[in-house]
Amino acid sequence: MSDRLSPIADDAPIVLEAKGITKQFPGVLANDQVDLVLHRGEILAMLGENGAGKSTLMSILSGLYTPDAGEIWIKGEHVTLHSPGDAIIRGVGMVYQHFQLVPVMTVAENVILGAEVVKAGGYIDIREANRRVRELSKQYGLEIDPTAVIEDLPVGLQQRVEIIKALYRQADILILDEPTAVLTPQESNELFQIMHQLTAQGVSIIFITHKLKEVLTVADRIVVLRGGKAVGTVYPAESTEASLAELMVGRKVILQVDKKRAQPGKTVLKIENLEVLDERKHKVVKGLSLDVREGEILAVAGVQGNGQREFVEALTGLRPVVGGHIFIEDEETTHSIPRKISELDVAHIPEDREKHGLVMPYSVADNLVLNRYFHEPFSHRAVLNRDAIAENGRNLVKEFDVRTPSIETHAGSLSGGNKQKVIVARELSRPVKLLVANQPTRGIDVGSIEFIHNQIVAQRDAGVAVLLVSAELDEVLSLADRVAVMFDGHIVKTLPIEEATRERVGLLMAGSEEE
Amino acid sequence: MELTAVPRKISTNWFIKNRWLVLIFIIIIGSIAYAYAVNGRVTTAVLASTLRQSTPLVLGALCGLICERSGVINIGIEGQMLMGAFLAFMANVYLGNLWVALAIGILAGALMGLLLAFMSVTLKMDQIIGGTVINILAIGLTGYFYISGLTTQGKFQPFALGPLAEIPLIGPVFFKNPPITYMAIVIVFVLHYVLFYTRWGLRTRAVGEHPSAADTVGINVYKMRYINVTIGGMLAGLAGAFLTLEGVGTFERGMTNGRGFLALAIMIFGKWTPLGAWGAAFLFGFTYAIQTQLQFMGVNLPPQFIGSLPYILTILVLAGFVGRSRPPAAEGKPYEKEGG
Amino acid sequence: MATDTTSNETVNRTARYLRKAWQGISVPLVAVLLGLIIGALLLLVSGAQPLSAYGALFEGAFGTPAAIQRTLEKATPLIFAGLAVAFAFKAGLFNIGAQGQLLIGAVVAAYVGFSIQGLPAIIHAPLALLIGGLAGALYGFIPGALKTYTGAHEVITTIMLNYVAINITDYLADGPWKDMTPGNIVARTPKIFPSAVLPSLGNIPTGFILALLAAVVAWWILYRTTLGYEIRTVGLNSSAAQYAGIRVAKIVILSMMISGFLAGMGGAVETQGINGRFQPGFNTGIGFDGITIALLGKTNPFGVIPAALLLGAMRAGSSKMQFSAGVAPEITDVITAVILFFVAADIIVKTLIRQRGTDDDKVTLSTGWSGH
Amino acid sequence: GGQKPAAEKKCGDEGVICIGLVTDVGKIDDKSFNQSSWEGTQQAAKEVGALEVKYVETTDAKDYAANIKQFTDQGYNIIVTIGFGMGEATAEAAAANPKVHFIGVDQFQGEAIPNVAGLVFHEDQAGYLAGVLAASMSQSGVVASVLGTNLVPPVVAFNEGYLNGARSVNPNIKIIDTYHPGGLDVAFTDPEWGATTAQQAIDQGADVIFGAGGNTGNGALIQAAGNEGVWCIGVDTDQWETVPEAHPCLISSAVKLIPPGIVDLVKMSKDGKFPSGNYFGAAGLAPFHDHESAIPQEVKDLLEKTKAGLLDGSISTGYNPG
Ligand SMILES: Nc1ncnc2c1ncn2[C@@H]1O[C@H](COP(=O)(O)OP(=O)(O)OP(=O)(O)O)[C@@H](O)[C@H]1O
Ligand SMILES: Nc1ncnc2c1ncn2[C@@H]1O[C@H](COP(=O)(O)OP(=O)(O)OP(=O)(O)O)[C@@H](O)[C@H]1O
Ligand SMILES: [Mg+2]
Ligand SMILES: [Mg+2]
Repeated sequence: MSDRLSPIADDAPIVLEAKGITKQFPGVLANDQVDLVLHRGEILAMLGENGAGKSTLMSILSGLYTPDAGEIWIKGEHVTLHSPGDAIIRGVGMVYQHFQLVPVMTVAENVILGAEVVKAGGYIDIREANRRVRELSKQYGLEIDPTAVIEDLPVGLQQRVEIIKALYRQADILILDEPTAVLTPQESNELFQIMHQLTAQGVSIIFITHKLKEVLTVADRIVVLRGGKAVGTVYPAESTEASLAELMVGRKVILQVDKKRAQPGKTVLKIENLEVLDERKHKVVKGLSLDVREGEILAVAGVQGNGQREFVEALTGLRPVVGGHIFIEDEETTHSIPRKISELDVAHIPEDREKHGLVMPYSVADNLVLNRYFHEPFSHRAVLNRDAIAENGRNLVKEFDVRTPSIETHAGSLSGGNKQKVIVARELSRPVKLLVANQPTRGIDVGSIEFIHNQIVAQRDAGVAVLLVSAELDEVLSLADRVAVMFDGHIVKTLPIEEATRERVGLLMAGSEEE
Repeated sequence: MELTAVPRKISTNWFIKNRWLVLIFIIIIGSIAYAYAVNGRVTTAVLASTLRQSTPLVLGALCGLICERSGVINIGIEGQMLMGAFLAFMANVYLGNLWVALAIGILAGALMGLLLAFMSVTLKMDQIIGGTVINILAIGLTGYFYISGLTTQGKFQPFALGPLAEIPLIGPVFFKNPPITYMAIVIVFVLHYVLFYTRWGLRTRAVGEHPSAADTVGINVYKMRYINVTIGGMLAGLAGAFLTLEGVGTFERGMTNGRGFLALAIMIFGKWTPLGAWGAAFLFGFTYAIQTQLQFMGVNLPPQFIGSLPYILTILVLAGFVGRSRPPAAEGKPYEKEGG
Repeated sequence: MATDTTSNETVNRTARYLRKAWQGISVPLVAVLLGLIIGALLLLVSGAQPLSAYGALFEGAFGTPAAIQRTLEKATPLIFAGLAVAFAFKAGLFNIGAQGQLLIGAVVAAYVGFSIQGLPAIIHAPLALLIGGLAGALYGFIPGALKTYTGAHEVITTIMLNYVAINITDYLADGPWKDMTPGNIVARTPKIFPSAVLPSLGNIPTGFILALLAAVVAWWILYRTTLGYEIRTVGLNSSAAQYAGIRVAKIVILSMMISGFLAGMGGAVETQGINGRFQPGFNTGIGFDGITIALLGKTNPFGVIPAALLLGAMRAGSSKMQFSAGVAPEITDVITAVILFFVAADIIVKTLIRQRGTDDDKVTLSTGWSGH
Repeated sequence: GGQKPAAEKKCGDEGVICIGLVTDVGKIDDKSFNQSSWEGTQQAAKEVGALEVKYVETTDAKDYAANIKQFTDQGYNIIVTIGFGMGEATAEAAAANPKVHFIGVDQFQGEAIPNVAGLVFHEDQAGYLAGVLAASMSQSGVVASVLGTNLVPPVVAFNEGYLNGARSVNPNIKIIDTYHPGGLDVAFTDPEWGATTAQQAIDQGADVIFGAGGNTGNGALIQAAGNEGVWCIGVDTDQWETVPEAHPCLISSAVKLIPPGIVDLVKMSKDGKFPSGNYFGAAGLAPFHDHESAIPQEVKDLLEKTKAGLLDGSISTGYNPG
């Protein structure tokens, strides 16, 4: 996509410069003497493991955190940022990793929040605000309905709102923290186009991601953080995915999943004409049928918002089914409660790890028995066995390499990657017939992804039927034995992996008819 | 790719979504009209009583509402009301001016609001505890320092609002009242307007729903919470002042008698909106008035049965028609500006 | 890594344990001290003698065996009410209705106590207790069920049900269950039979022992059983609970019922151990005190006990304080509020005593309100 | 509260009189029966030269016995306990302390206990007179009563008397009577309810309000005072003294004279003539004060006649307890 093979932007004037930024959190030196330079019209990519300090650095540049040491220069001026407001007036706009949008408010309300244009008495003319949002979205090609309520929007559109928010404030330095983590390939591509369009208009962009491919295609320059330190600046032209991964993690990373041919056995999961409603009682799963056999990975690929979430929730008993049938082995589980399904040896890695996957105030050990606490040896006649729970915790933490100070640590204080490992450890450490994994590596660094992918493949090889749901085409293509493409609430096509080319799956995901 | 979300057409869907409320509303209006036709005097008396009894409740509910909209749970309404009532009374005794006393009652509420803000925003104390501290403190302080035998020159008296007061039924009920009752009605509408149509309201709601989102666009979360909680305290103080300066004219230990907690229930009942709270408070005041009226009519039931009516009715309405309501998402959680 | 000798490790562990224990009690101790100091200032301002007031307060609470007994008697229902509120908090429910559940328990225990004659004490007293508790549980079932099936917020329904409970019990005590002893005009139930009375063991009321037991059982259920794990999971993250296969609706109802059971037991103990009958106005305010106590005890069942003892002691000693020092009992409310403030605002206390603490024991009831 | 001992003697010594008072749940300054009992006790103490006179306020009904014990432990020999609710605790304390004299205000004695005198009143008679006065003064033919809870027998007695007294003057009179619907703990401390209920009655034509229920009733009186052409009648004590805000409407109060009753009983105790069983104190109407001239002479005459009739038994109030 990028045709800039040389660091042309280096000649452009410097719009932002950080010198010796240091930030200490209790027990962690999140940023350690970090220097950073951003040129006008440049796309600067930041890479680093989970917990390397990327978000911290960006939060400092956007005024949310105050650094312990270091200087920030914006457009030649030495500045002290006390609040995001200070950064905003200097043209720094940030799109946070966790979107900072008020879910119950409309797009326009979110855009103008904090920068409202008011009439007498503080009255907000919301029509005028809607008009300005429409104007902006036209100007930058960021199509959006200003009157839509945020919580009704897919994440891709929510992100758009974040960008419009920054543009509305006339930001010319845009910081995007893992913008593509929640986007589909199509959405990502649209975002990159937008980014190029913006840089063409003089905007400078810092862009954080864990996806090395993206870095190589869109960045003008790449800065790598490790353990809070800036460990190198490289250019796409002189880098490969492997070299970047090594720079990040500090060791060689095998990016390609290494797996043998599948040996599928008997059918474990069979779904016929499934129909499910969403929160607003709209039918979003419309006659979905598929089956998964033991010893194979069936990947459901699809643009987010085509009913995948509701489908998985229905499959695991979290959401009522309004039509069709689900069979797990010979048992019909269409209307079963989650406990029943889980007891049929169905493991579930949920999409939303904060909401479903973990009880944040619980210790790591307690979280590791979340759906098995009622079994021997974790409890006996309804009385918990603390020792067994602790031992299980110690074992799994070691086996799955969960980076935690102790098994008594609250899950909430783990980094994202480690949270995910806790869930994976829990789900894979019990007898499993069917593994349902929904977006298992979202937001996770390459090192951890490697680990989780290997685990999933190992399960398959042990004869487990794996249903992988992912919006990540790379993940789908490298893990799947068969690819089922989901569009508009049903499976439009199931392809053996040999026939699933990137282009073909991409087209199917976008809803184009074959044959 | 689908670009447009399904927009929410609030205007048209509103009636369908709230069909039960609408139905109840229609039934109530119809019944009132019928009752007025049958016995105008009693109907007027009952509705006037309804408004009177709803006044401290709605003010208390608005206090809770403005606090919670900015993300701070206030279960100390009862205590704030009590302090407002007490200090307004004392001011009335020693200064002999109702308006000054009113100001002091509001000020007392403001101070109690400030205390809650200090506890929940600055100290990041659990907000339920903060409110409980206020409740106990108010009972203790007012009980300890109340001197009996104090008398005042009197209380606010009703005045008619010109020709408006001549309208049958509505006139005597709404336009012939003492000042705090008028103030309460005005405040309901002002607060509704402010909350949903102004910059202040937008920011307040943002702070209550998603404080870090507000913070990242340069809104000072702490300041917003401090101000809103203090204003909430003022409203509670006003509710207390209503009791001593308008409702009764004198103070009595513990005279709020749980109205602060009822206000909390009314706030939830009204789904955290001023108009909703007003409706809920009105419903409540109405059941109180009806309960008295039933006794007036010599209905031969133990007063305990009639006395349970408002509460059972509330539960029924809530369970049957109103259902789930969604509180501001961030309420109850102290906002920690991480790493700040 | 662990090259220390075993004895060294034991010493270390003991030291660590002691440090932890000190961390646990230092904040409440200092909070009580600060409460008393601020109370003393108020007393001075109002022209009273703090030392003699506190002396009398202490004497009235602990000065004689009888005083201690009264303190324990006061603390007993407070422990039950505190446990009831704390237990519900653990499930993410704010039970303001302990008062109503307690009243129902009290009146029903009285009914069992006065209406059944001829049972041996070993059966009659526990039976009355149990049925009183169950009545409370049933009364707790209502808001629990309303919440799960209709979404009616428990804060509203429990407040309303408190009022209804007052009316129900008043009606029963002045109507069908009224004491018809000739000459009695008072609204109250008959005296319960001696077989239903909970005796005192020396100066220790049986009810108090039951309360301690209830605290242990509540703690054990919460932290040592699968049910407790389910309850806490629902309280902390009901989506995760659902994901883990826990039936959230069942847990919500059950938690409210256990909470109601504890409150009902509190009422029954009052009836059987202290009042000997149900009489309107005799159980006032205990349920609301339960909220204070649950919060003072940081919603931990074991924390509830010292909190209830503190309040019970102040209640027991305040009449002595008024008698000997002429100080109105309301001052103890002010002191309670200040103590609660400092216990919750432990930052202040920790700064005062230069303790670096973890945030672990900070009271947060974040799910106590919005619930599920 | 209380007075310091003057001499070296102390309570419990021979010939020393110490009087203690235990309030019902509520405060000593309740402008109602706790307060007037305390006033009577202080007066009695002065008259008999008591060494000490003190009170303890009850905050929790379960403390009745403990509060009484404060006094018996200190050797107090006369103890005044207030309210029917304390009857049982008083009887028990009396049995345990046979030498101590107990005066139980409002405590009807079903069976006489040697060292307990129940100071009781014919509230129904006072209420009856109030009813006669109300019906006589009413122009509209509608009168009302705003009452504490029906759980408290004296309140019911006042009201029943009031109803029948009013009907005796005008059989067709419309009487609006309302008890506070809350529990005992709020029924007497809810002036706001009293006020709004009074207003609701006034809006329906009531022009005489009988407020009988502690502070709840006081709220009704003050509310009535704000309405032109509405009279009000207080209760228990002469509320002209205790609720000045009600002066514009307060034509009288249905009083039970607690202070003289206590003084009498204390004196009898001193003289060794302490009665047991029920001792009826005087009950009737308080003076008209500033409204003397507003009351027509025939009404005054009627009241006198009624009073005489009640005394000699020729008029029955129609109140039938139990
Ligand atoms: N608010 C905080 N309080 C304490 N420690 C923090 C806080 N925020 C971050 N940290 C620490 O700082 C380190 C850097 O965190 P940061 O969020 O910057 O990582 P990151 O590079 O953005 O990781 P990821 O790729 O997972 O987003 C983390 O390891 C964490 O321990
Ligand atoms: N309040 C906090 N106290 C201590 N550490 C914190 C706190 N908040 C965040 N952290 C730390 O900050 C780091 C980054 O947090 P963040 O929420 O950004 O997770 P993440 O690693 O970026 O995961 P993801 O991107 O999947 O959300 C984590 O390592 C976490 O330990
Ligand atoms: Mg990050
Ligand atoms: Mg991350």
